[in-house]
Amino acid sequence: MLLDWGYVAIFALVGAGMVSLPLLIIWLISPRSDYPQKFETYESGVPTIGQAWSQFHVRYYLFSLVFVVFDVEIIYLYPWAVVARSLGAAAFWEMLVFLVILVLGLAYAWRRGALEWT
Amino acid sequence: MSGEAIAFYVLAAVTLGSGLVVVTSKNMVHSAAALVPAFLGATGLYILLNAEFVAGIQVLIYAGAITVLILFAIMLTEGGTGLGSRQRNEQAVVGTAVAAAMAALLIVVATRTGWTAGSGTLPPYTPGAIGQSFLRQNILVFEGTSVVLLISLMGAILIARRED
Amino acid sequence: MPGLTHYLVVSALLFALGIFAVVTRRNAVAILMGVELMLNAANINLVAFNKYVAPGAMQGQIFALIVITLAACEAAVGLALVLAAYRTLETVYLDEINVMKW
Amino acid sequence: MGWIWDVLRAIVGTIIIFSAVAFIAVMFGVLLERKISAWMQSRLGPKHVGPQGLLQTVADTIKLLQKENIVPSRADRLIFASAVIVVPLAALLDYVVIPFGTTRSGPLIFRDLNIGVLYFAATSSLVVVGILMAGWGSNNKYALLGGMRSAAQMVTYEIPIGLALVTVALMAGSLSTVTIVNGQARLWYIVTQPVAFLIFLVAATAEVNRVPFDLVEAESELVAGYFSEYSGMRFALFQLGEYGEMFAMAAMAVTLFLGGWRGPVLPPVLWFVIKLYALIFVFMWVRWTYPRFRIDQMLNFSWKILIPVSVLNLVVTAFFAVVVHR
Repeated sequence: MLLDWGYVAIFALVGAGMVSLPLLIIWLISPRSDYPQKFETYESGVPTIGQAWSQFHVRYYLFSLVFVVFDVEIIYLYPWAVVARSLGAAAFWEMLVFLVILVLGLAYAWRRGALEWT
Repeated sequence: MSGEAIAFYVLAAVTLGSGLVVVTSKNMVHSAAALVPAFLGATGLYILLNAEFVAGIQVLIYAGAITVLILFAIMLTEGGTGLGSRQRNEQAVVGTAVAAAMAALLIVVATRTGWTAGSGTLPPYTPGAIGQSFLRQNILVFEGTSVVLLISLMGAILIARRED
Repeated sequence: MPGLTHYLVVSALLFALGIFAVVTRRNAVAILMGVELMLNAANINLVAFNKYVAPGAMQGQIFALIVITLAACEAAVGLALVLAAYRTLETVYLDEINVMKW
Repeated sequence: MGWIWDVLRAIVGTIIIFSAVAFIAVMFGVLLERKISAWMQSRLGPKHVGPQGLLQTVADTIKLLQKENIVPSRADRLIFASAVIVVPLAALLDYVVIPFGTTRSGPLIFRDLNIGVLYFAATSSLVVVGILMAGWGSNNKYALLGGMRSAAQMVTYEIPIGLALVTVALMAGSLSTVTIVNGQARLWYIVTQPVAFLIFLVAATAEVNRVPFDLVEAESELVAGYFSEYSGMRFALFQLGEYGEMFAMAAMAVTLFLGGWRGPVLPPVLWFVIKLYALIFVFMWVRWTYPRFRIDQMLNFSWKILIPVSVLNLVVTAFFAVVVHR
């Protein structure tokens, strides 16, 4: 099993190298100009006002919040899916209870308007 | 040195090094971005400990979901970097002392205790074994987590929503 | 070959880093990041004990999964609190949040 | 000295997969996209470089290599530079678990991981972090808005993808992709799981930010979304990430629902490629058929239709697979 992940580690390392290779090439061969306007932030040709790093609306947070909870619910479904068929009907009912509670959460978020992009 | 030992030291260095960036960087977004290699390093350690299912979950939840949540929260407050304000309070000395004392204590405990090596072997296929365990012995825990998730979802929506 | 103690030492150092962030940071989000590091340290311990002390049972890994679940819940609720506090008090710096009621 | 052999095999495998993705999937994919869109609009498309314009993207890549290396002066250099590595790398990591075919000595796959499907979900979730980093690091209003929207969209559509993966894992009783393909020896899962297949395809389209879910890089409002500030080779690397992710999603759909490399007469690898390009054609067809969603429609569609339907589909599947059939 460790051998599998050794392969994956080499894949990631060699892959990072191969992705950086074009960056190294452009660092070596690309022309350089000394023309400050070129390094301005692109804003349709208008001079940039202020930083882009400004405050965002809370709705982004609400969506990612519901996402995190559902993502966590799904991680419990993976081990269940692997063994469910060998365990039989009990596994189905256990999962049904779990999923019903999950759907309750979705219904609550829906009713409270956390899923509206207002 | 065996391959496993090299992997261990590299992963430990990655985890602790990025952890150091997380706690010391003045730029909040750099801190949050450094969380990703810290979590991935810990993932590697789980794999060395033959817990590949936990490792997969670690990447999916920590690196893929919690980091996004934290990045969103940073961008929703103060609009990003936090470079404009002081990030450290006056307790730097105390903090270092407390952290060092805690580390020393834990390391002493970890090295002095004679851990008894258990018998038995790890099951080769962890997702299956975890599923068995969840649906047989730990069924209450399994259903309990869904209730915990439901309550935290409701609570978080209640708190985060604009009152209007 | 790294043994149990090696993993415990790494986890202890990671835990100490987390404590350092919690004690010295002013920003509530940064403190939450410190807490995440501490939970990760706990998870490394749990999985290491699973392998070296009780390899027959899966309890360590099960518990690590539950810690990850609770960490996600904690992050969701904690950050929601930070956002709520930011909305009413207009700060995320904990030493400036000094009212119990507004 | 057995380990040197393993390391060499891994390195060679990586180089083959990366080059194949870069040349066959991305370069040829971009050309195909331009040719197909031209065909659908009764145009000719690229025609002058090479026979029938076949070398157009090669020429484009060479051009991009010579471009000036521009980092905006207001950008956060570190984050700006690392995002460009994170996005394509996370997309390419998906290919570890995709079985391309089979030979006499076993399936043709980089590594058949025990947690294959979960690994796929985990690596593709890393793309989101890279996109947020790109949007934030550019310090450009269009890029940041595009990055935030992109992240909101991608995380939303990760849930239906996860549920579809769980449904297939339940059918096969395993998370390993090779076992899943072997489970389709008699019947492809698209026959028993048409709903899950549709959900996966729709969610995959959204996950790779393609039309009709391309509002994060809506040219008319957001310039180019999160990679507005990236030019030259960096832009090409984002294209690599985007097309790489699209081909990975299509390849995963083939593996999960269309029987992977299975098929009569023709060699397995050829079958895999035929199915893969059929799905890619569907992606491109959809692009020229549907208008763009609004962001609220896009999010509603996932939360209020796709996710309830996929939960229901999972329950029905589980009932038949676990209770009725055993």
